[in-house]
Amino acid sequence: MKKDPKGVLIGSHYLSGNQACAEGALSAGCRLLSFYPIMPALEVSERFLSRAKQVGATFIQMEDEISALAAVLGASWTGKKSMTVTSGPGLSLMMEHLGLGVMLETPCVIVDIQSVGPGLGLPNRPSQGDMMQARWGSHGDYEIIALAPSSPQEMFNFTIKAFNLSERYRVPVAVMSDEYVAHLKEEVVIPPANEIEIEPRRYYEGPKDRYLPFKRDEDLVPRMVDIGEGYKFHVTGLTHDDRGYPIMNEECQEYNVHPLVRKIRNYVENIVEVQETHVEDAEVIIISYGATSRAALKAMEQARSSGIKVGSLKLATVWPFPEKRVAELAKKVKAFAVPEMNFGQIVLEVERCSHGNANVFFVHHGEKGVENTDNILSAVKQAAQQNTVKDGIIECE
Amino acid sequence: MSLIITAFAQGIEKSGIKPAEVCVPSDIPFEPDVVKQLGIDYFHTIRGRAIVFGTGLKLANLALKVVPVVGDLMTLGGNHFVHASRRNMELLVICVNNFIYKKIGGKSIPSTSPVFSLYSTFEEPFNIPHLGNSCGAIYTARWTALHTDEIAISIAEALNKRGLSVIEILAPGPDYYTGINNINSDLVKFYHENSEIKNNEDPRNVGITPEENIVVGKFTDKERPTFIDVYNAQLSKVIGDKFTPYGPVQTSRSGAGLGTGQNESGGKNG
Amino acid sequence: MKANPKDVLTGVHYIDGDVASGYGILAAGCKFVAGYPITPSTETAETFARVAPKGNAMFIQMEDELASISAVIGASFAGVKSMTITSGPGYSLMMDAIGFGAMLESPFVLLNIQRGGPSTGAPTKTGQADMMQSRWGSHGDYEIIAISPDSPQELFDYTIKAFNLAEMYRCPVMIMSDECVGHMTEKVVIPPAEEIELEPRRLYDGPPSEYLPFKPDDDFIPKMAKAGAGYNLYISGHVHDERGYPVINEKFKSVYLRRLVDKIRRNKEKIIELKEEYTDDAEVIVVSYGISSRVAVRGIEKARKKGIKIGNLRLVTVWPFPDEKIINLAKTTKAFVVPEINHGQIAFEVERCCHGKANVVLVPHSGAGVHNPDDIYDAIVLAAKEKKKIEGIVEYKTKLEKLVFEGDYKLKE
Amino acid sequence: METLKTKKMKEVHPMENVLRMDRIPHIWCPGCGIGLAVTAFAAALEKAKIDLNKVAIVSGIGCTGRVAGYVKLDSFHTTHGRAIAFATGIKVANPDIKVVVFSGDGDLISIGGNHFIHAARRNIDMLVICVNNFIYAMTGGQVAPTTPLAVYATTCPFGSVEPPINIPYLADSSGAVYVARWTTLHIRRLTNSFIEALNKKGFSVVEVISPCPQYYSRVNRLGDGLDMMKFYHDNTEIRHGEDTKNLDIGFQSKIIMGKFIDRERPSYTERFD
Repeated sequence: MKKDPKGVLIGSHYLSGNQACAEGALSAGCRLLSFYPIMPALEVSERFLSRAKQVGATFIQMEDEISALAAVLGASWTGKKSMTVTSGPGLSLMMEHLGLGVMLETPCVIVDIQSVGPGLGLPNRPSQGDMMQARWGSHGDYEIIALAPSSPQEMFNFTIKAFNLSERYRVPVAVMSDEYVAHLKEEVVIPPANEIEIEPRRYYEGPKDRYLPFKRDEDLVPRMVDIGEGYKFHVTGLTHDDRGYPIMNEECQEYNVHPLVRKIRNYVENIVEVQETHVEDAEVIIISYGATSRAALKAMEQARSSGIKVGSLKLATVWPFPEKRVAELAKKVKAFAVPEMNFGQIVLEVERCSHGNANVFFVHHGEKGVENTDNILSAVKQAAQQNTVKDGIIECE
Repeated sequence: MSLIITAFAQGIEKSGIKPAEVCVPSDIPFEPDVVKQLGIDYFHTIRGRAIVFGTGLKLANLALKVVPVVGDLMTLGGNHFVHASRRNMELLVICVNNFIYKKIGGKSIPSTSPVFSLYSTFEEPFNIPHLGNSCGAIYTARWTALHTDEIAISIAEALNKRGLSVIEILAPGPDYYTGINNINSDLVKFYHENSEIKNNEDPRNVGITPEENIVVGKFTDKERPTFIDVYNAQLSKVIGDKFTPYGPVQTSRSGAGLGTGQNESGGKNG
Repeated sequence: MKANPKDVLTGVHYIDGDVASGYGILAAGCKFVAGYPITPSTETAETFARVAPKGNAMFIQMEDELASISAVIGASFAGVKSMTITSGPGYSLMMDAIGFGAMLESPFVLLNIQRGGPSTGAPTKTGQADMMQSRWGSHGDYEIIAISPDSPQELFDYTIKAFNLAEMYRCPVMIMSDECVGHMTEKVVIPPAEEIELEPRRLYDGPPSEYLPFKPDDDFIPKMAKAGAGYNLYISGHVHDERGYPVINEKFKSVYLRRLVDKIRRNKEKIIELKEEYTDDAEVIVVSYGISSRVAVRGIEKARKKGIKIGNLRLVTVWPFPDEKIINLAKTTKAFVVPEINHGQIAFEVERCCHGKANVVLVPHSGAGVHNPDDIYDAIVLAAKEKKKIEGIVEYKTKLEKLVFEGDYKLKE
Repeated sequence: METLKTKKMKEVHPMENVLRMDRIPHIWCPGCGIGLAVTAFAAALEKAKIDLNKVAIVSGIGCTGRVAGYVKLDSFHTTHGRAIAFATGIKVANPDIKVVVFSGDGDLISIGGNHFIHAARRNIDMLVICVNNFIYAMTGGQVAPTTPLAVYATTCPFGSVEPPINIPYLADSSGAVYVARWTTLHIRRLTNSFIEALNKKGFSVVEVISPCPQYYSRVNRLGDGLDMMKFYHDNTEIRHGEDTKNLDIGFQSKIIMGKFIDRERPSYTERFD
């Protein structure tokens, strides 16, 4: 798709995470937002709507989240970068079409502003309870990419990154933010358009009658065309071959579904982005993502000043999970401390990847406020004294 | 207490039905004390599913009077409304149509009329009585929140009808967190002053447009066999005497009675 | 409490899994089933629709899956046992309401006859790729119970068990079967009613004025009351306190939400059911569930003939996951072989619980068919030969994968 | 005796440029009406004088859901009931595309009902072709929202107990600008309806009454496809402009056909600019 710098609002602004997300989308060239209003994700759509006219973007408020994502998928095939924004309950309704997006290998971005669940939960309280859902929520086997921003600036950057990844790997990408970051107001610096990397759509060039919608390149990613260009292509949610025609047998299932997993798993190293601080000499490493890493980094400094060698591993990409890195670090450190605003999700992944080489402490975070470090500190202290590796996750209150 | 709740209470009283038998699944939050005062059972369901939740309640125990009070009627729940009307489920659907949807920051919902919406919306509103009527609802009415007496009467009437009734109440802007009790009084006055009562008007003429007055009143009041009527008739026709009609159970408090009309099948020792 | 003779079709039947499950629903005293047609689970709904009048039960085909499950939760609060039946795509649609059901602690059963995914996938073929979804599919933190039967007989037995678990722990219980078992026709023995033990609902029987809908007993599980029985219930899908009222205070998580996960995690030992053979001194252990465990048997027997000390651990209850069991076995065995019809879901759980003490070999399968037993056998041999510890999961390359991706294979329609 | 020399001509299917010949033969049973509906649609595409490159077709799930796979346009076979939502996305993102939704009654009216009424209300510019065979055929004959009372289906083994829905009335009351109904017997009129609707701006609905010999006619002892055609011949009546509330279809009752609604309303994309 053509570069369209109209959306870039150059300069330094004082924005909430939600607004920054909308700006990020517009800067990334997103020109269609399809959504259903839900707390606490409203400001994203509000910002997008207020800027839509001048940027030349379209939006539609659908009747529910199911159709919101369906419309995004349809729109994406016209060549418009498209996204939807929601919160827990909406994400649950989107699960079927997340699967369709994976199967049609449709680039699109889903922004999830997590609030406390399950059910109606608490729409105005932050949480990180949808992390596993982002990975496993739809039926069938697939891999997905999920990013976790921890500040308005990152909301801006990661939204752009999300669009780039989804175009690069042709997979729906989830931006897993939370109510705290979404409503946090901070300075956001928006660089000029020419400093923003935009991943172009992988278009097919070649004779129209030769186009195969699911013929894969070397890196297992097929190429796209737009609706209305005369390619007369067919795509289906059924198990299909290169032509996009359904074939219902074991071989085709393998041929179709295995690459969906492989096209991500084979390139985990290219996709994952982690931010490390003081890991070289650390005996305890705090693994965190999203809002919790704000407290995690503070806790690290405090612990260091009180003489405990603590490092931090901040996950920018949560899915695919940085298995290798965690496994390496596990051999070097005594323990990991994993603060999360849920009852233990990513910590299970950490336990899996540490292969019994390090203790894994779970910190139930957020009770005393998102920026509060008490629980993390006490966990870190406990972890530093623990010299033998225990079985399973050690929960500390 | 808010106008609607008052009217609701009066309606139940007029209808002569025990409040204890009234179940209200709703996607609008009620204050606990309101529920206590009404003496009903209240379920705060997920958005848009109040009607189907109610369908489950009703079919599992036909003795219940199920009254879904819905804000999201035509958005997520639109399809459920259509099909419940078609089946003629014994439900009284009260649609609190709050035009500007404060709950979600003033965005347009399907029943939002362009003039009233904060954001200019490119969408015309649903004509709820017409849609309900066309799908087979047996009782449709529309009032503004200030027509408390009329609402009460409508509720009393509808509660004693057998089938799906829908009462649309124009009550601008209940706020999500303070729930159903907080109504934008100026706007509702405005509606009230610009409304005219036309009972038995053909529902297809009662669409809400910026130009004309809001038509309120009782539009449909007909009889149709309910889902259960047809079910029992059909099955006894086909199966014959061996078929025991699917009937109501006494709402016994201690008798566990897991099962409909089949108390012996349930855990007495529950 | 015993089953009601009117509901039990006692005798020896030759039926497929879907039908067996339909009979199981009736025998369990379930009085309300809402469903929506979806291959390959429809036969269960059809069966129940046929037999429902016998037990004065109601089957209704709703307009979609969202409606079905919401109605089921409603019925469960009206005091009857209720369930819904679906497959992959419908299951995804139900996710919102499943979390809602967990939040309301409403007892109900959900039968998922898994098919080839993702999306529409291969509707008429088998799969086991919804396992993680059943645990993590809805937003927020919650715990559910998932059972995975491997034969029509088990589909009957465990449908009943599922209802018992649901009533006991007041949470959604998933029967995660698959197309193969669902459409497999075998002998199914239905015992007389007096041999079928049913769990009665935990009903509150005190003065209505003192009833607190979410006040837990010692085992973390609150008692229920029926709607319309004068309890003046206030049930909210928001985070709520013992009265059911919405709470927004600092304790909301640690106190009220915590119990939703704790009531399962702390009762784990009572819930989990496993089938083991020769695991104590095994050098390799096959961990499997559902149809894969039927297929695995052949690979296992072949390996045993070859003199490999091989154990067999079958997960009947998949969720909650038997962490302790795997942790302990990992200390005595060399490797686990995990055949499943997906590209690694339960295998990750096994890896997690191994803590690097044993290797984990995954025998994957994309679905629309079952494993070739020789793949499982080869994987076992490979695992038995391996001397050193390997970090992470070893993905075994199946014959199917080689066939499709190596050499110039042409897909046949 | 000398033999006549005839030049071998290449066989060309008349519909070749609008159908995916490499997908033929199709999956539909003998006597099924969907094929006829597709033929009518294909003919309409050719006669409608529209740029076929700019037409996209979206289907849901079910027998009719497979149509997208046989029509040589940009075609999408999506999830159950969400065809209209998917199509809405296409239309809103690129108003130059003419979107056709070709699906069944269960898909569009049961699970997809909400999207149906909302797209009609918004007046999204698309043509919705709803093939109504009174049953869920793909999954083996379950009751549909269009199934007439007392009709036997696998999920109502004692006869259907739900009154069927009146699709034109629903479309009308939710704001569709063009509503017509024909049976698969009336191909010429059906084709003309398609052409009209393709050139109409706004949400147009064409209901196509179609036989399902396998799961509807057989189960309810109505004979095969041909018998249904005979029935359509004897028991249909054309009443253009008939009030949509009189269009209920009972079991083997008279079927009223024709163009019922043809009005103007600003479409969503028009209002948007």
